[in-house]
Amino acid sequence: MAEAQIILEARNLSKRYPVKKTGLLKRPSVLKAVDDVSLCLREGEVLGIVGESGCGKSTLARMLAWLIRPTSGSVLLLGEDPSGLSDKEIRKLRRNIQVIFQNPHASLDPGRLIRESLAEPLQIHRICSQEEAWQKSRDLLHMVGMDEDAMDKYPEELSGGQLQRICIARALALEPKILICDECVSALDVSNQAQVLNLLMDLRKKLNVSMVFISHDLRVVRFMSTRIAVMYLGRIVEEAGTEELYLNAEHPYTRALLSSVPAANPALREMRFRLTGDIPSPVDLPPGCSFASRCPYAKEECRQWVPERLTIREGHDTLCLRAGEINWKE
Amino acid sequence: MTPKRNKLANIVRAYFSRPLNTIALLCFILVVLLCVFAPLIVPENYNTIHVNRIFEKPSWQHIFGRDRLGRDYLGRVLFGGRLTLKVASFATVIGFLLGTAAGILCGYFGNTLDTVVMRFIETLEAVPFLLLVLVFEIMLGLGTGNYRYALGVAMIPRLTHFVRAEVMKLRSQEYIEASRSIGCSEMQIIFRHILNNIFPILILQLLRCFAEAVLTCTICGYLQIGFTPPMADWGTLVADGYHVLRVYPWISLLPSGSVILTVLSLNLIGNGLHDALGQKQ
Amino acid sequence: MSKNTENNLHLQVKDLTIGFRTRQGEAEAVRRISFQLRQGEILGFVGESGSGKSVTCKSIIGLLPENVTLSGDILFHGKNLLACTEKEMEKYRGRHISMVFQEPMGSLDPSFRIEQLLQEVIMVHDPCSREEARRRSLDMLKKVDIADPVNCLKRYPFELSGGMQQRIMIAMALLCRPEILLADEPTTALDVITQGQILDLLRRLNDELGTSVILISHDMGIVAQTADRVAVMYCGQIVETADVQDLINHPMHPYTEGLLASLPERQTGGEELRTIPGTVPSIYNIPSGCTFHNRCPYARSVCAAEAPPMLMHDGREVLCWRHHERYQNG
Amino acid sequence: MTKYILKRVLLIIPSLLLVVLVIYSLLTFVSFGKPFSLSLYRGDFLDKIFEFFHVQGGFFSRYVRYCWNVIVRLDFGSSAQTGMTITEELMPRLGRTMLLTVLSLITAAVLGIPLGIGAAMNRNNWQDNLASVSTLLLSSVPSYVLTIILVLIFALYLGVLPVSGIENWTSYIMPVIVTSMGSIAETTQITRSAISSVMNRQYISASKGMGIPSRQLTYMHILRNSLTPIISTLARNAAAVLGSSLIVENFFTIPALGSYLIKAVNDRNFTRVLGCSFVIAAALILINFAADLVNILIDPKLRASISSGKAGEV
Repeated sequence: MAEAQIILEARNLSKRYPVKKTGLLKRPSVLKAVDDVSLCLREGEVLGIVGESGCGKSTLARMLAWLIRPTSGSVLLLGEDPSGLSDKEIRKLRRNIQVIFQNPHASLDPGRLIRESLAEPLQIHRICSQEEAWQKSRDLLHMVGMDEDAMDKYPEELSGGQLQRICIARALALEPKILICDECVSALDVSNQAQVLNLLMDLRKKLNVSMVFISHDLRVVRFMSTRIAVMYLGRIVEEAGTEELYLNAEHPYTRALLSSVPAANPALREMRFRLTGDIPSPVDLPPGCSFASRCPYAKEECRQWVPERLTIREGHDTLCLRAGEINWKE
Repeated sequence: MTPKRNKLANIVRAYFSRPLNTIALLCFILVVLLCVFAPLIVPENYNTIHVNRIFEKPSWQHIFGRDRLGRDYLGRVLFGGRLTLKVASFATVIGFLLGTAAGILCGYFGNTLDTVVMRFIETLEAVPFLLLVLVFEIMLGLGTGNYRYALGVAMIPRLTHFVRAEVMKLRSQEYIEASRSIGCSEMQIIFRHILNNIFPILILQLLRCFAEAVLTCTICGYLQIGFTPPMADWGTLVADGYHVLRVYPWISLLPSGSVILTVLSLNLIGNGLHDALGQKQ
Repeated sequence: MSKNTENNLHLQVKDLTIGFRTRQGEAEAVRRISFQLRQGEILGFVGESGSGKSVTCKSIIGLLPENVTLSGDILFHGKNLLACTEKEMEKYRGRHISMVFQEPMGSLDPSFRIEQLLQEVIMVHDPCSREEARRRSLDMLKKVDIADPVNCLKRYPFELSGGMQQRIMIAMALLCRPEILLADEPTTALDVITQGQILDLLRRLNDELGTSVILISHDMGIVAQTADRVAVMYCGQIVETADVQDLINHPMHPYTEGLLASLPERQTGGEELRTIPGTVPSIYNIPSGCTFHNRCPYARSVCAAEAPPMLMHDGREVLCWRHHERYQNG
Repeated sequence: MTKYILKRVLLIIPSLLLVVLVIYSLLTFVSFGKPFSLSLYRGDFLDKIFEFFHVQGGFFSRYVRYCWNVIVRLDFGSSAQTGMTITEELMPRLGRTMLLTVLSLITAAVLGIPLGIGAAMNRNNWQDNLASVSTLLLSSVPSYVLTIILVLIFALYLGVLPVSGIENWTSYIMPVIVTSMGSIAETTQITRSAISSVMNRQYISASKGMGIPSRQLTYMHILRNSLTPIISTLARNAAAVLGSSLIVENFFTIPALGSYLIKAVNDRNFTRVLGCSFVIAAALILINFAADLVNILIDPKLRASISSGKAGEV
């Protein structure tokens, strides 16, 4: 099928936070939350981003949604570069990209009724009158499988699963082209999680919304995404199609992630190897590959050279100097 | 769980669930009404002096009796209350508005603005309240209670710290970021989401500051700084009675009683509201 | 296969009921549950939030708040713990039963150094000289794979990572070789890789020290991968207990079936997850009869009318009418 | 660590100068521009600088001269009436005010903390209710009414304590009681909330789970951890206690900074007002600095964050 059109592209995105060090002389060291990340999201695709907490995936998500201005690099939404625009124009364009957050109980204003929260996006952008807004809210509730009596309730009266559905409904109020889900099922129980995931799947098909799905749980990311990018300490260390990544991952970190996912049935547990030690502090990263300190396959050059992005197979990039030459059996 | 119609009705119902709170509120309203309608209640003009009837005991015509110049004491106490409440409420309004505005600006926008305003607030805190009153008194002359401005300014640091902490707590909540992702501007977020969520707590703080203001205002009255006789608020009346304490104790005790009554009822209302809010959150 | 002989049971819980007195009135978080913990066995408790698994665990070690009413009995080597006074319980805690919590960051007292914390536990249970205590602490820290134990002793808890603090909690809990270790969601707040390391550590310590473990988690994968036997809890009741392999391969209770089916790892991309309809009922209005009947695909009239008795069948227990007839006459 | 303390010490000077600048400009503005009688020494190192910049007696140069004299030579100028230099007048009075403040702080701590601990330990029994009732009452009764009640009882009827003045130590008893009343209520409240917030922290139930007996748990863990918030709030409360002692002095006519300031303002002697405000502001800032210092010494987390450079907002 023809190559789908790229609707969201990130070019060499990075975000640095200065951290004060003792002593006035020493140059303040820098926390590289996101370090030179390039991604692209095609129409109708779901890009999964997986990584441990603190690897910068939430910062990346907020930069993709223009909630934070990047230190360097740019984000193109439908070919539009926001850096040139004023805040007002950015808010206008924000209709096309919406974010769903992790904690449903905290994503809705506790002081307002559900109907007010749902109608707010329509009022902000003055899309329709008050009555139409109430009617639209009711349709949105039906679309996410909830009945109308939730309209006149406060967030504290509903369960986590129901609240997350309302957040999804609110995000869809402006008919966005891109939906960014930042750990949106991590705070839910297993049954709620399954219901919300199914809802996202069929909304994707019905409304042809492309998504960026971010989570620390590889099982959920695998279920939702068509392509997966693995992040470690602010860098994308590997990116590939879902099955491609699962079957022959190239980067040792991805392998470690895959093998430490708790799987109910033993079949999935065979490629088992464990890392030692903890994540190094992200403030002043060691030279060379940031994963070298924990990687069982690290060689001398891994500690000197910073690895470059390398395309091993079509659509499969990795950031490892020894890509392709490690045999995983030993 | 009973469906709650709206938050405000909830708080009010929770507040009046305890009889103590209702009594406190009624007490406060009674005091305010008495002071406001003092001219109607008082039998004669409180300033007319009756040299021959000084220190008359409280009797039926003159419930509070007469003071050292034979003036009707009920009138003096009520008009004293009027002055105290007027000055205290004026000061609370100034302090409250400035303090809240500074708190919201610092709490929400953070870093540069935050450090500058907080440094200024800290220097303000270093100036003792007494000095503030005296400086304002010199500046605006001894007029009718000019120390109300001092009272208001002295209240700002405490309020700013409180509001700043609350706003910073709210600012980190996800629904603020969610509304920003919908396209709300910073001002819209502040008015739609931050203000209406901290509103109940602000009212609570307003009550606490008002109680504090009444107390401090009577202290200035007692020390006779801030205004000149014959104007007298509750504090001054208590000071007048100090010299004749042993013989006519009621001259001091009656105004003190009214101060305690007012401040106690305000504090009780505050505690009641605090519990009512507690249950809701 | 159950790990060892019947006779040496560490813990026998019979008809345990835990009720809470709250503003909204009386509510039973746990209703007449019974289970056994054999010597050296890892018993997994799995269930969604609100199912009462964590409250059960706290009742064993007596850490429940005042507004709680307890009935039934918890026999530890024949001694009923519920009948113990606070003084007697203090001797059991840390000496025979100890507990590890979910939030590693909040479980260690921030005003003391690690050495002081470990030493305090030793001095409370079997006082010895400071050198002896230090030697035992160091030995225990090595056992829980802490890289540089000597340096770690001098540090304050807030200077350590989540994974490190959880290891120290485990070390502290096992210092006096207790018979039972209660682990309440020990890895939920940790990253995937650290989580794998901690679960391996628990298994290794269980083999090495013979401490039997009660592992509580909402994640079926974790329990399936680590536990020997699993008890599934729903709405304050144990609905099914079985060896882990039997439970995974052919679950008997519909709720267990639903839980396993809605795990994202089961489906590859594309089709929907089988979900359990409805939401977990709150303990203030528990459905009549079998508490799962309103969400159960196999529900029959008897299920709504009457609560099913617990059915024992070759080492497995299940609380469901469906199996009653088949095994009753079969 | 010492770098941080040094930095804070250096910070005191500018904030002190800023406070005095505020007061100085207010006073000059108040006297409608005409420079009030500031009899200051001339002909010293500063004059050479002024000549160099050929600065005349403008507003700012007089302010700089005043500060220079005060900080370098501790000379607050001399007041016209008594001829004594203000410094001699101020120092004994500063001593009395500080004595009153310190005594009140100690009383507040000694009485407030145990009351707070008792209230927090056994929730809603008599101690808890006593604490909340007393807090409510103490914060509703103005200090001068307390004075009257104490004077009525101890001075008039029992005749035990002197009504005013500072002949001997007994005359300090009543002022200390009145000043510390307000902060006793606050200390109890702070202690109670600090302890109860520590009590339901997770590491307390974790330690209990390790078998640590309740007595040891209370003293080693609960009190140790609630000490930091209690002391830091108490220290921050010190500035308020100084403020109230300035006021209470006048109730008992103790010749200290408070009454001195009021008298100086009434007879419009601005040199005294400026000198007095300078001393009070210095005292307040030093107390706040001491409070921060105490705060840092007790709390290991704060100490660590400062030594590692992330000097968070104290």
